[in-house]
Amino acid sequence: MPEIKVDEKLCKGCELCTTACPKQCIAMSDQFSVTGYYPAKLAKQDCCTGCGLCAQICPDLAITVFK
Amino acid sequence: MQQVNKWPSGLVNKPLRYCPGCGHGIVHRIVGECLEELGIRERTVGIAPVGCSVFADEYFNCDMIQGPHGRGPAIATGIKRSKPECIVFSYQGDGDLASIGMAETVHSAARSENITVIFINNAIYGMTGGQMAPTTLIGQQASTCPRGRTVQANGYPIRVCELLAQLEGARYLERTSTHTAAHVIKAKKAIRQAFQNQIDGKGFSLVEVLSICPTNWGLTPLQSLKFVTEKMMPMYPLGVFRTPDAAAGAATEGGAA
Amino acid sequence: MMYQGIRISGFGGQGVISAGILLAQAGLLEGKNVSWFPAYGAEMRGGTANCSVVIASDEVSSPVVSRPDTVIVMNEPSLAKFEPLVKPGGLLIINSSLVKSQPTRKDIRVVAVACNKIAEEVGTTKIANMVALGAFAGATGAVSVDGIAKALPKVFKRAKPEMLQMNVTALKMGAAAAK
Amino acid sequence: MGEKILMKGNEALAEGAIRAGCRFFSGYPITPQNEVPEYMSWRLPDEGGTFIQAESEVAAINMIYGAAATGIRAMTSSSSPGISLKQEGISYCAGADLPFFYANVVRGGPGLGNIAAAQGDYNQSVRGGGHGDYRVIVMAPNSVDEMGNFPKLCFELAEKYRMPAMVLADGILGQMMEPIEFKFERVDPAKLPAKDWALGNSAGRAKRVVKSYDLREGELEKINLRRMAAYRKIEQDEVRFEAKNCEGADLVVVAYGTSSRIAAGAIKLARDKGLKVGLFRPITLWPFPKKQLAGLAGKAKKLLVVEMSMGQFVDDVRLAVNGAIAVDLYARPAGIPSAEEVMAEIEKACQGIKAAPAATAAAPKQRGRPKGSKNKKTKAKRTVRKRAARKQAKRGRKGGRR
Repeated sequence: MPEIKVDEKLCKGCELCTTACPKQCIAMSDQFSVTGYYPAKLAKQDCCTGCGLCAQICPDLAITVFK
Repeated sequence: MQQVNKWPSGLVNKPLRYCPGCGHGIVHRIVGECLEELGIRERTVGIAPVGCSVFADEYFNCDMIQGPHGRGPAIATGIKRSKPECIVFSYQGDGDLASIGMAETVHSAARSENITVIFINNAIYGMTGGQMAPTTLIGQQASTCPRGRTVQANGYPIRVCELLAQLEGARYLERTSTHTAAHVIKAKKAIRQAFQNQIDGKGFSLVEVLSICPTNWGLTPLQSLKFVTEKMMPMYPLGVFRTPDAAAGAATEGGAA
Repeated sequence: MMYQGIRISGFGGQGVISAGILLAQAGLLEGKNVSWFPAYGAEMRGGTANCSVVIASDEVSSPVVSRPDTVIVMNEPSLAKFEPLVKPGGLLIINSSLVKSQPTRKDIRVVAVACNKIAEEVGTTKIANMVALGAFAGATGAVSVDGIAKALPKVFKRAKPEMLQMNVTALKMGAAAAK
Repeated sequence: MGEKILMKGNEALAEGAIRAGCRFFSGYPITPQNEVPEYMSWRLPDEGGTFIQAESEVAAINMIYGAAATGIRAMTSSSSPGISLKQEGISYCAGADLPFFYANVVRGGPGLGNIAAAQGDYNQSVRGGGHGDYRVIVMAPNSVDEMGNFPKLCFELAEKYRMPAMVLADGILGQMMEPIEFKFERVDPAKLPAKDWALGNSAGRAKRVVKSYDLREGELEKINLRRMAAYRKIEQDEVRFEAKNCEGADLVVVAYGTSSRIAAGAIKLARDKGLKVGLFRPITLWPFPKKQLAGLAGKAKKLLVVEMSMGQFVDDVRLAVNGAIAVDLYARPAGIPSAEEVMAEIEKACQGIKAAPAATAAAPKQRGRPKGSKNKKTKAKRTVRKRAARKQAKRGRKGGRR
């Protein structure tokens, strides 16, 4: 199944990716990372289509898409 | 399973120091990808401005020079005329390009210098802490117009693409945005075109990018996206204002009129 | 002669800057000489913030506290940065809610207070900084909890009375936790 | 007047200027002085004044040139790179004998440098700064209290001598908060005396011209000579300084602005250890307290200059004492020393005094010779002085680190 990986060291928890995902697969973690932000994560199983739009809008290049 | 996207070689592989949600990261990635895809990275010289993106010299993986506030296009002129085989781009914010650097912007366009200018318009001064910019909207609050910008005290915001479209030397002018993934893809097309124009020797190209500044707008990143569509785009309609082949084009999206 | 040089450090948004101003204002109201100096500019963006506060009976010389009597550490990265600066015999207040590492110095006094947890009990983690200030007042007596409480409306001019009350509760609970 | 309030240095400067009657401000954003225009942007309109965020520093200073020409109390502020851009306009104001007030909240340099506190703009400030032969009055506060109270002095001196006057601060003084008490009555601009050179309504009087040029043969020099005489008078009458524990001190630390605050902390530590150390702080950097510094020779055995620059301020100190006393330098160009660090330098300098008393003390006292002919004595004195100066020059090179 397609999926995304969020690099928690890069993600600043801005949530822009959640607006870009056409299927609302992405949510924010409720645990903050070492950098003090709440990073994005793939929240639903079998949801991602690998379209890559989240990576298009991510300002921190924190998202890697696999298809 | 295949990896769809990767870190572009035009960008140094290190975390960006901009605020959460800041649009600079998106445009940095786009430029980095263009340098890679057009195969020009090793002959490109970039100019970092004064403002938040003063850090651009750390991020773009090509030769970089950081100059005085607003003088990017003049520095670019010096580099391009000395090394015409190089690809030269100036990366500037609204204060840098449209306030203190307006003379350099206008005159490099008038001379039709064969350079590429990336212009980030977020309607505020970022690095210095949210002062009024030349592109700050009427009614918008900033730390030097705390009760909101008024025509009486502060005058009107400047539409850079429309202004430069009066100049014959400005060969390619387009205003884009980064508030949705689809707009980001369009912005990349425009920036790629602006570099291609330089490769083809077509003269002065400028791409304006509407960009969010949640920190100094006092909004969350998600609220900031709405601010772009509801407040900025009516004032700053997206579209192509000049191309090398045709004269002035018309705005295609978002215009108030 | 009384002198307290304080450094407060944490993430931007944890209220370390305003906590410092509040301390200085409280010192001023108690008739002391005070100064406050923030780390400002680019290093603030998305990273850690810190400030220096001096409360003294004598004239304040340098406003930049290089060898603090007290360091208040609100997050993990601040511990590594500021623990080495504490004067021998000085005080290190640690927000144990967020700082998981242990300090290594043996020549200083360490007070660990779960600032976020206590603040949450009071009503919101946003006032973890007040718990830390309460702990400082309780542990040093350099300013009193009442003194800080009096300074609150001067610094947070637009705060609602119930918010100010919550701040006072947080101060008191911080002071109790440090004793 | 009266109540002590906690304020940021930049805000105190802005409020102090408004209370001193400033009703025109133009500026451009630059860290670490942004609080000045930000404060002015909401306070000045409330006072019936004008705030303009100019499109550049070049425009901002020329707005001042225009405003000052009407006789209004006008002010601008900036930080190092911005002040460089303003130098052209400042030179024009000086050349047109226009009074105005400006502040430089200095940051690290050269170029864009950084935004931390520094003192690298010393030479630029005390030598005029722009092109041509002119001076500006330079006041160097070292507290928020002085940041708030000096603008009034600057406006008064500027108008008295019809020239620019400035506050030379730095990032620490701009950003720090301290209690401040405004020690003067609010100035009502309407009650200030009319200026007989100000432009505006010419009805009933001859026309007036404000300009900085005179192309007629010999005329420019006449104007400059008149200005030179005024400068000499300012050097006589307007020097301000602070001397603390200098009487009976072996070593006197010489520092201004933030450096003097840090030095004061170091001196406290040194005096606790029994070292006889004093502090001399110029408050006006131009006019420079030359005589007062020269007066330390024969009393203190050595001077230690502490500055947050490579060794600019020390040149003026050395010129003032003219070889009569050894001058060591502790330089931190775009660095902020700690009190402990300066204390170590004080200890080092004091050891030097003990180890070589003959070389460092005022020469004639140590090397008293039997009274002979007047000529002989003068000659001996001169030789010793030369030797001391040579030694001092050597030490100066070694002392000036980094």
